[in-house]
Amino acid sequence: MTIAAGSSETQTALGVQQWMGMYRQMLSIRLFEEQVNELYKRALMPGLAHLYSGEEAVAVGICEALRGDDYITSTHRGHGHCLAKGATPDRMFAELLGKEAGYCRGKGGSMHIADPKTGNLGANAIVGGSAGIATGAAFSAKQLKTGQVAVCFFGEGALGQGLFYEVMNLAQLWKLPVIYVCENNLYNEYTHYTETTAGDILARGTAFGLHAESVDGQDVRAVHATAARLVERARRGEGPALLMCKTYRYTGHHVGDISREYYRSKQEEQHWMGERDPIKLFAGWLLEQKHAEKAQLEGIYAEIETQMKKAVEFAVAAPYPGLDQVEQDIYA
Amino acid sequence: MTIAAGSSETQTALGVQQWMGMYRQMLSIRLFEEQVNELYKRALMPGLAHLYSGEEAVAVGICEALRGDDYITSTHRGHGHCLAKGATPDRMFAELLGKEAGYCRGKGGSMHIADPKTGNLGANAIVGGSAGIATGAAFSAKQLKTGQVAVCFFGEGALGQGLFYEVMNLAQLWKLPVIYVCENNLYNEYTHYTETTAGDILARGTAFGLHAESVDGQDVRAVHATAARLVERARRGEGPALLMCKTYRYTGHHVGDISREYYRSKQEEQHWMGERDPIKLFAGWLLEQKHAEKAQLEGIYAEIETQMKKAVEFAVAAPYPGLDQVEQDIYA
Amino acid sequence: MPEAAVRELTFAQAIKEALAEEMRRDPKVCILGEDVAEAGTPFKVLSGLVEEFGTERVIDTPISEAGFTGLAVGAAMTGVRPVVDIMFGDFITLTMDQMVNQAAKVHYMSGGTWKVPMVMRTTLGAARRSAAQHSQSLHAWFSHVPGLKVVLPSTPYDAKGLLKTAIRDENPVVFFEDKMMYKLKGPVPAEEYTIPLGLADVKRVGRDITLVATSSMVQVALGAAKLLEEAGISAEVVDPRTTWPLDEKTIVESVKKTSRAIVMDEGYGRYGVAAEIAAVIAEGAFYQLDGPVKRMGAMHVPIPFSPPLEDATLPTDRTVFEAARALCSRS
Amino acid sequence: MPEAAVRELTFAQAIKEALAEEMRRDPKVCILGEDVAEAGTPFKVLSGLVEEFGTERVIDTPISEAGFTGLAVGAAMTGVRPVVDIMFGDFITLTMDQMVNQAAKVHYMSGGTWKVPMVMRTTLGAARRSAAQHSQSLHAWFSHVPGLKVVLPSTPYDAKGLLKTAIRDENPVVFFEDKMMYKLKGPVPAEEYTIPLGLADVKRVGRDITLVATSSMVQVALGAAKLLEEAGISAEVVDPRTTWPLDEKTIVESVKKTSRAIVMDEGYGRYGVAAEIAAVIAEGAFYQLDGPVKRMGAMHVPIPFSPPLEDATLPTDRTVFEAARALCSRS
Ligand SMILES: Cc1ncc(C[n+]2csc(CCOP(=O)(O)OP(=O)(O)O)c2C)c(N)n1
Ligand SMILES: Cc1ncc(C[n+]2csc(CCOP(=O)(O)OP(=O)(O)O)c2C)c(N)n1
Ligand SMILES: [Mg+2]
Ligand SMILES: [Mg+2]
Repeated sequence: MTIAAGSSETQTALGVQQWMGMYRQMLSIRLFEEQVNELYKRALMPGLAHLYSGEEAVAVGICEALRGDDYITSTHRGHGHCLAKGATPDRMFAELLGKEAGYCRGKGGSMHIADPKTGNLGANAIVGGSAGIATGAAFSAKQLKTGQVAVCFFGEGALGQGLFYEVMNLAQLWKLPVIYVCENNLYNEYTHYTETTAGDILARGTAFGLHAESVDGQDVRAVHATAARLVERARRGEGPALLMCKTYRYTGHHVGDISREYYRSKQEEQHWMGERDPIKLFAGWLLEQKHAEKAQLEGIYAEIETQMKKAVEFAVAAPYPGLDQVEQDIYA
Repeated sequence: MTIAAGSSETQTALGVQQWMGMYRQMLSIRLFEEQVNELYKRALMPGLAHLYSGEEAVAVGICEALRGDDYITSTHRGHGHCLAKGATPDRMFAELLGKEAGYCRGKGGSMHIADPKTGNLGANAIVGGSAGIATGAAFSAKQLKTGQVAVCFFGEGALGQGLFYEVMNLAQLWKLPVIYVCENNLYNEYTHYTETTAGDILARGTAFGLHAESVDGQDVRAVHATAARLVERARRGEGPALLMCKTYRYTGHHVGDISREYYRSKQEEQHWMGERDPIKLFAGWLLEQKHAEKAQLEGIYAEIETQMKKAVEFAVAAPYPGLDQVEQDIYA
Repeated sequence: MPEAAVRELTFAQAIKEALAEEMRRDPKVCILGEDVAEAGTPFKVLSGLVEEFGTERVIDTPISEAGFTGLAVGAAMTGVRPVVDIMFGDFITLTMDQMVNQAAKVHYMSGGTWKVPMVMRTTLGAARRSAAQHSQSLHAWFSHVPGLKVVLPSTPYDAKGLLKTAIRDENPVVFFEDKMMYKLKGPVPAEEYTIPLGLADVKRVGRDITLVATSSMVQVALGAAKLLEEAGISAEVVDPRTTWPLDEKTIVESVKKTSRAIVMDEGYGRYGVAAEIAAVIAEGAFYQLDGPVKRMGAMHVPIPFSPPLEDATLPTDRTVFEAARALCSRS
Repeated sequence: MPEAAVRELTFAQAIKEALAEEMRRDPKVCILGEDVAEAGTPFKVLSGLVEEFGTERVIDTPISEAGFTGLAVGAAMTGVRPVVDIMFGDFITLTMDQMVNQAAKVHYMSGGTWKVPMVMRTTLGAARRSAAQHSQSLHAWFSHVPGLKVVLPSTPYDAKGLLKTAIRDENPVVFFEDKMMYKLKGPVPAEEYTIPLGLADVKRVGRDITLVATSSMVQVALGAAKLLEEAGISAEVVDPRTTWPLDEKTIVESVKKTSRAIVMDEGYGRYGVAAEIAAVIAEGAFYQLDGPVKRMGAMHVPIPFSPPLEDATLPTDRTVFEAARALCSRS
């Protein structure tokens, strides 16, 4: 097996079908986000959204290493995690538009997609806010002996939140099956993470006794192999881990963040998009390995594009919840 | 110079007068706390108090390395810090009894002694609650270029508070002159710290880029030498440090915690009191070095004992604040 | 309170019994907090539970209020029923994000798909000479937040029945215990019972004035009622027991009958629980009120340490008696 | 608002101007917060300040609300005058311990020896389609806490004058800005002025009903007043401007004159600011009130994302108009 440039990780040997599934997932996320941007530009989307484009290998590589009943928590930049864990685009779009057919009946929106059926404990609009929830899901897994694992996705900005250190300590003390996945895309909103993050990120995990490592977040095979190892380790009761994925967001902090040159250069963006695109890199490998033909990949693209457009149409046409919904679901 | 057992630290060479001053301070703290316990037993003290006995070398060793205008923040177990930074026993006792003559006019009590004149930003009854305040004082020192340093005293239990990690990060990013002094006395209330603290304490500082080291907290000369080095480093603008002092509290978590055998053994207590008493160790060294004679030390003891009794009498006799004080000082 | 009850328990024992019974009934119930296991909390409320249920279900935590509260939210979502112990109510400050932005909103934001069946037990009340950071009664904050329920028991009987209900509730419930009340004794039947959330209890029937009192203030109200009795004034004491859900009907009906009201609550004097209840009464019994609703409770000051000052911040039987008598003689 | 004012500024510009003026006046004033420097905050309120004052005084922080708020408390005690920026009011949850157990109590607990002259600027208000964790108006919590002052400006003029006063105040002041109001324009004189904290402003004089409205609700109240005018009802609009100190006198005097009142506030409907003000009115104007005080504001629900649902949680000119008309016709 060829090792992708920039990754020293031993790759997992998966079947072609699984590789192709991952490819589809990554592409789905990318095309989903493109539609979100369109909806924003067409002024059809209420509020803002934080696109995951560029980071697809992280969500897909990790979620592919999880069981259906394993848990995830997600972030404000959460569409990718939700899709990778099994959400369907139509109900996602419906949620983004505030429609009754959405995952949260329209009450959550872009930053709060949640779905018990796919183990999605919810995206969270409080930076770092879900670290406790993910740790608690791992606590349940241990307490109820279900063998489940929980993954907490978070941006490197969440390293600023004290809660994160409190729960890493708890997770390590109690050997909870939780993986803290840091998506280091270099920016906290409009500020480079080096201006907000002293010391060493991995050391912030090892200081609490966690197993910690980093991986090239643009290489889905490396992400997957590392995640698979950490997830199995956690499942065996060997405790939590911190995994830092080095990645990049292609577009603005949110869809409205168009002029970015005051905080990052066009060259930097072009470098990542041109040289480090996770989908292109993976496609290249698939072709090279003869797991797929070019035409086949093109077919997949067209297929997903159509699917996304249909999903958008569904969501646009779907009705809003009735006004009686305002006072429903406050209490269970 | 002889090195005290258990310490590998190069000792600072101080004059006899300074050594004797430190000895007096340590003894003052010990005898102060004994009076506090008496007041409790005589049912003269409102509420509870957390005694510092056993930990004197930490407060004295550190504060001796500070300038008068340097800042400290203290904890629920704060009498030692306040005295070492220059508080006088009479006004301390008055505060503990809720009297108008106290440092806080009786409004603060044992856990809130504060005094601008000695740079004491206040003891704090929220575990870890003063980490932000100490860091902020260091921020002012840097911002206003005063050359001051801030010391944040805290028990190892405060390592559980996320705030601590947030401010270490800030302090390191901005190279603030603050020393975080962890008084590791092995217990968070009634729970051994190893049950609450995963990983490695010093690594929790170095992960954020702080200089971190530990010292024998029963050896006042070692504490002082280390503190002097870290304080000067901070004053030079080289940034914050984490200093862990290994120490022990002789009595209960508070004066009412009498039966302790369910969480720690009598032998353990006896070991520390017998073999590791900071005052005895220091006295032994003073005698050995011929800095003092036995009779002289006995004289000091008698003198301080008298002073403490007088201070208690002053406080007991002092009047309570008038009831109009209830609504004073809410706003400046 | 049932007439037949003979067994007496302290408030602390009632709490512990509720926990023990619920933990026996449902193996998913567990307790998390600082020094809850061998120490049984500093107030000794939980002593003995770890012996029966083990350290896997009575779990000592680090001093990480935000962390273990957040953990409890996630645990509650995924099948465990955690009861979190926050030693002093003053420390809820550290849990506000997890309770308010997470626990309270998860069910709503997820369109009703996830639930957070957790209980936070914590304390309120001054008068322990513990000063401003260990004496607050901050239940107004949680009462303000839709998605949370807030319980304020005032007797051992209520404490047990309400805590059992809280543990069985499918929502995050915050349960405030008055630290000064732990030793208070009262009848608690040996038989199983629960008390629904949202049902006020008329602790004393009266004609001339309604004293609406929560938690620590209930005993003060009852004391004042006795003094009033001697002065020929018949006071009704209504204990809402839960600030959310709030049993407005019982409160308003009482005031419609008596036409005068004092609302007593130990939270800070302004923008607190007493304001809401006073507003509810002023609106609901507008045409029956003979005089303005009076609010009494803690003064609007940080709690001072000094005993005479601290005592001055709280209403007493006597000050309430006098306020009530003045109200009754006015009209 | 002075008649002579001709210059118009937006609410955001007024805030920035207040900060710039105070930073010029006093070199100890500095700003701390997430993305406050080059980005000028996501709302662009601070754009340009870093260019004038440099990164030593306009300081980007990590995403550590508790940490930099705590740091500000200590900095304020020791000679700096920090203005802390909490991007969304929903995140004050993370700062409660530092604000309530520390900032609010330092002066009192230290017997008046230490002071905490800091300002926290943050936001409130829904209607931005930002869902339950980015839409709350949590000012009631801080209003409940003695030791804090709470400011709720509703016009560019008030924003500037009150912020300047807040920065000069020797106490911790929390300053809530309505996110939806940043683009609102209004007259702001070029000359230096300040507005004292604790002085309500009668935004419109009327005879028949008093609308007490805070922050975002002031514009709604003024809109309703216009509709009422057309219906022959003269509404007075009173804006308390600060919930603490609270100008009870102006509020109560107005209601004594009009004998009817609606209190409007965007916080959650129960146990909020409106309850306190309603209770103050019901007590202070008891003998003049013709009908019960009505409370209007955000519904007592988490803020839903879906636009029609979110809109339904808030009062509008029309719903207030109707409530007011009903009140006025009743008696
Ligand atoms: C507690 C909190 N503080 C601030 C914000 C505002 N905010 C939203 S996203 C963001 C930056 C997050 O950066 P990072 O965690 O790296 O995630 P990324 O956007 O890069 O994926 C900030 C500051 C928030 N949502 N929550
Ligand atoms: C935030 C907070 N949580 C809990 C407490 C209750 N409490 C007071 S002291 C203490 C233990 C502190 O242990 P440590 O920090 O090691 O200090 P030590 O008492 O050993 O000096 C606890 C849990 C508190 N005061 N503040
Ligand atoms: Mg980022
Ligand atoms: Mg300790």
